[in-house]
Amino acid sequence: MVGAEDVTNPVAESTKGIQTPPAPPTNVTAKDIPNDKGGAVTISWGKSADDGSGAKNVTKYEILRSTKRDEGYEVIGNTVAGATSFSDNAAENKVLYFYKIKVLSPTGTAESLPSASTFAKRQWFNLSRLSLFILSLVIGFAILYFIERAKSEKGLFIRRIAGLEAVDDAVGRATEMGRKIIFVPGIMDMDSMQTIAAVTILGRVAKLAAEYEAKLEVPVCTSLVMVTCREVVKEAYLNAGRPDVYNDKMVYYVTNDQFAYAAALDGLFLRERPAAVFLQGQFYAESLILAETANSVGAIQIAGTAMPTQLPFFVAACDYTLIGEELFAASAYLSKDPKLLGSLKGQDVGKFIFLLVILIGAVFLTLNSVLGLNLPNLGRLF
Amino acid sequence: MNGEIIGVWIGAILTLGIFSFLYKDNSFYKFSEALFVGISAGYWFVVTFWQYFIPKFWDNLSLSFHELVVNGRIDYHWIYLIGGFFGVLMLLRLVPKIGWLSRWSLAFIVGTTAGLQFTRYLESNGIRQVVGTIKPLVVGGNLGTSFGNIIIVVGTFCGLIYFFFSKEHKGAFGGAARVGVWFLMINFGAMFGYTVMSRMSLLIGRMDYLFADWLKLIK
Amino acid sequence: MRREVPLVLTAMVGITMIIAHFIPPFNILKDLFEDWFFIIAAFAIYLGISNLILVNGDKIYKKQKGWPFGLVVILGFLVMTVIGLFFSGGTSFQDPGTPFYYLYMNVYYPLSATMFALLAFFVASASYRAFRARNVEATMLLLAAFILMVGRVPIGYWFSDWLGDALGKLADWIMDFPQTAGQRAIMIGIALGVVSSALRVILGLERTYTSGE
Amino acid sequence: MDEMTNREKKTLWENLLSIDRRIIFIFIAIAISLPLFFKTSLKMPVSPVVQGVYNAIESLPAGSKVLISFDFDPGSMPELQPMAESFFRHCFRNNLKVIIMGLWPQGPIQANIALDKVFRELKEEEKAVKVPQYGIDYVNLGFTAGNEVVIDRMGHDFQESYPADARGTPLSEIPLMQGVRNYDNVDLIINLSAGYPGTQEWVQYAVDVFHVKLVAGNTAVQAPSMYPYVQTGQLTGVLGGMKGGAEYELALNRPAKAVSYMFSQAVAHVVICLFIIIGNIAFFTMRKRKT
Repeated sequence: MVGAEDVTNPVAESTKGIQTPPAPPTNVTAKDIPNDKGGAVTISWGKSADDGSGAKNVTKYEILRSTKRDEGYEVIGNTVAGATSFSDNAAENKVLYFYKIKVLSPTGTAESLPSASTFAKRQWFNLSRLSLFILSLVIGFAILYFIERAKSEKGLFIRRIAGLEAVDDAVGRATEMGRKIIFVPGIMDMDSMQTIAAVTILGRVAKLAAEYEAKLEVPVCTSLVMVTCREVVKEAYLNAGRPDVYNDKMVYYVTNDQFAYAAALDGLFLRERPAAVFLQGQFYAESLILAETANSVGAIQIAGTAMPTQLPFFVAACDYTLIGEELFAASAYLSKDPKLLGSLKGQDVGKFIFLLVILIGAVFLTLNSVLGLNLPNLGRLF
Repeated sequence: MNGEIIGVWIGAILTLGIFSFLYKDNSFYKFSEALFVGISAGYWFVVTFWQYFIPKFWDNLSLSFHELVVNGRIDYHWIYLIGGFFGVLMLLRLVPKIGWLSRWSLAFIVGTTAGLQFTRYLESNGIRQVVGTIKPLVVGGNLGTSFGNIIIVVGTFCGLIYFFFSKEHKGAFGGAARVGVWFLMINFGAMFGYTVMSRMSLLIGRMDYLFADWLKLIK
Repeated sequence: MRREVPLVLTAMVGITMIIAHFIPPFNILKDLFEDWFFIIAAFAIYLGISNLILVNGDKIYKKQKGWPFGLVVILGFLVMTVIGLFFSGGTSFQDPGTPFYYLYMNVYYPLSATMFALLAFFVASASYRAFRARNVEATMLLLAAFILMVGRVPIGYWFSDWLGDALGKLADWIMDFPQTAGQRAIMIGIALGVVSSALRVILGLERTYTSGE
Repeated sequence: MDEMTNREKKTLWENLLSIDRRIIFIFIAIAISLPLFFKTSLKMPVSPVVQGVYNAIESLPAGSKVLISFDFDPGSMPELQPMAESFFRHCFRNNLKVIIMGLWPQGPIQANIALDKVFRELKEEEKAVKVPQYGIDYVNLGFTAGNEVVIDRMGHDFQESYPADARGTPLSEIPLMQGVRNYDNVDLIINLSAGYPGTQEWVQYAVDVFHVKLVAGNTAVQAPSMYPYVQTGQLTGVLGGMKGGAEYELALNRPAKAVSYMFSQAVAHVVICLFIIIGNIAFFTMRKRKT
């Protein structure tokens, strides 16, 4: 070990024998790491005066720990020269610890004074997320409030969303032409809210398809989505009074693979020439592969995603695109259920809060910059 | 011919098979597509088995089993049995009479997703973006930065107005929403144009594979 | 039982996950639930695979149009699975030199990369068709895309070299400012959309997927 | 007669308004393929971030040790492989010692592919120059699982993550690795990255903690999010996508794959732009006729 260090530090050769130890690290402090589930302490110190250059140049620091102030120190880890902090992840909760830092150099070692005692503890609330917590409550309650109010209130206004107005036409057109409707619920699994939103939209589309007697086909990318879509479509046909028409074959699994799924769908589009294609959910690069091929067979395409990177391609290639938030609003919009529509109004309250924060925050900073005032930076609140 | 050369030939032929789709649907493409679907389904099945089923389920349970048999202790890894229980409920779909039990697993999954993404999105998509938008509209002596900041604040503000559902887009509100749509359009156009380069890189990569690795026409 | 259990389960799990974000000791549950999700998915993949084999087997059995391709699907699946599970060294199945790796590099990868590369063609055909100056909005879309396309490759530099690479700088400016502004509006909207639909799911208002008879 | 030509003209514009997409496909295929056959040198400014990468390597004295981490897989080959080759060319030209590793399973294999190519060039072009020797001029440590934890451990001791190289030789028996304990004994780290773990992790765990000097090559999609690190100096330079790779080749005065790829890029972009222009001219001509 020592030999290897000698090789890397030619200076050591010339100073051998002098053996003055390096200056010890200073100011050792130990603190519990806040907002965690406990079990960790962060230790920091001031560098040895010999850290950086010279014959006594520090090679590394060792971190020592004990439960008594003056004895029983054990090495619990080490860091390279230049470091000034270490995190002890093996501390037991509610046990008092003292820490020392030992400095190592080619000419000898030195130990710092022990730190003040500290102990790791578990926090019951993550204070760094307090603002998020308050905001969650405010927006959550706004949504709940408007859901409640919508039950009694009549004629809640919701603006027109063109892509959703077109759903009826698309299903109707498929019926007239006697061609299929293909619904693609994205390529992600049920651990994405976008997939869940897509599946609820599928429920509304399937109900329409059942009523119009249009043929519906749902090729999917994962097993869990297949199971969920089957439940939803079956339920929709039942609600439309057509359980006889439903068949498990309407919803089938293709493959978990992104591009193999795209290859299969491309083939399907060309062979079936569907009248309408729904691309709803979470998409990645395959978005344009699907949209361009469906476009080439003349299908009406209604797309919707909350993937900002893929929206441009849907906007360019599809007839209608639900942009981000509109995807999540779609099921409420299509259901016309007052309670669900009320939740949309609750979302607007959230937007209003954000707009207000942006506006006031920007005005404050502008006044600070122009008039030299000292108004608070609202961004720091979060 | 060694394995490597055969491999390049297989790869090149399948590459051409996929490209043939650009002209029209044909048997060559259908073959490549079918092979791709089969191979990829197998690929993900194997990956799921070795990287999820084994480490997350099997290894955890064998650990518990080992503890029980060797030390006679019941350790906490048994809790992974609950995951397995939900998994088995899922498979009950294959038994029509009790298939409805799989809804319990679905309910668990949907609940987890909703809870996790609630805070995750509010934090990273909501708060972080709002904080990033709070900028001074006038920065003393720096016209470029001032103009850029104004664009960011106005653009984000108007863009958000477009997303209001419960207020009709009329009058000044409608005007702001329209400006918002312009910003959305610039965003879409710019992202589209920005991505073209990396998409071309992909095709260049394939062409290079065909001309250099396979046909050896270029070095 | 059929109706209530799923509703209660969704609500309980959902609320626990939200709380876990604020109460550190609950983090253990968060990790655990995520692991359970993977376990459920690992079990569920058998449903998908059996469906895939059923659909294609049916095609072959009934000699439907294109049945030989159904055979290719099943054979492809079997070859990859058998080799991956039994002949490629267990958990190190993806290491170079295994038969699984050979199939990955010479069959799976070329197919995947080529499908991905089709985008180069589709980007071209989509931009030709979509980027028409029909109205103000479409013109904005067109201009932004055009400037970025020209500004990010050397042609932009050749055209505007005498202006100090003005096109390249304009492209960067669009990305940094108006593009970012539009993106932010979309992202903030999405955050609220997710919050609202997550709440609807947890409250059981939107329960199309778990409430059948 | 006049009527005839008029009608023909009309159909011409109509055709241009809805060109069969397969015609566009053919043009794109040609635009991408043809330039690959020409050895061309493009005129392009070398941006400061790329110059930063070049300078960082160029300023190292002969014999300095460079650690290159290959954190990508074949999916990003078109963008990152030319950069990898250029890095090797640059390092061997300046007689630098190269230590190769990977946080992605297939990374070190990509390194071998690139080395193979660079050595073949060396043999063909500069017969006088000796080909670098394994174990003396370069070494491939291979892949180790653990993502950013590997970066952190190597800050203490390489042997914690890599007891032996990819061929199974213990590090202590490799001449190049004599005296190399951790990042302190390495003069520069180069990271080729296509995602996670990658440049961001190298910055957070190696630069911020162990104060190493880092340059990176990134995919075009990832590069913009790395620019902030360059501004703060945590990253000495970054090559973004094919364009960054091409600029580096030009800085190196050794145009290769990325430069010729860039030619394809430029031609393809021109073709797309021309089609957009044609579409718009046709659109406005038709609209004028109608009104």
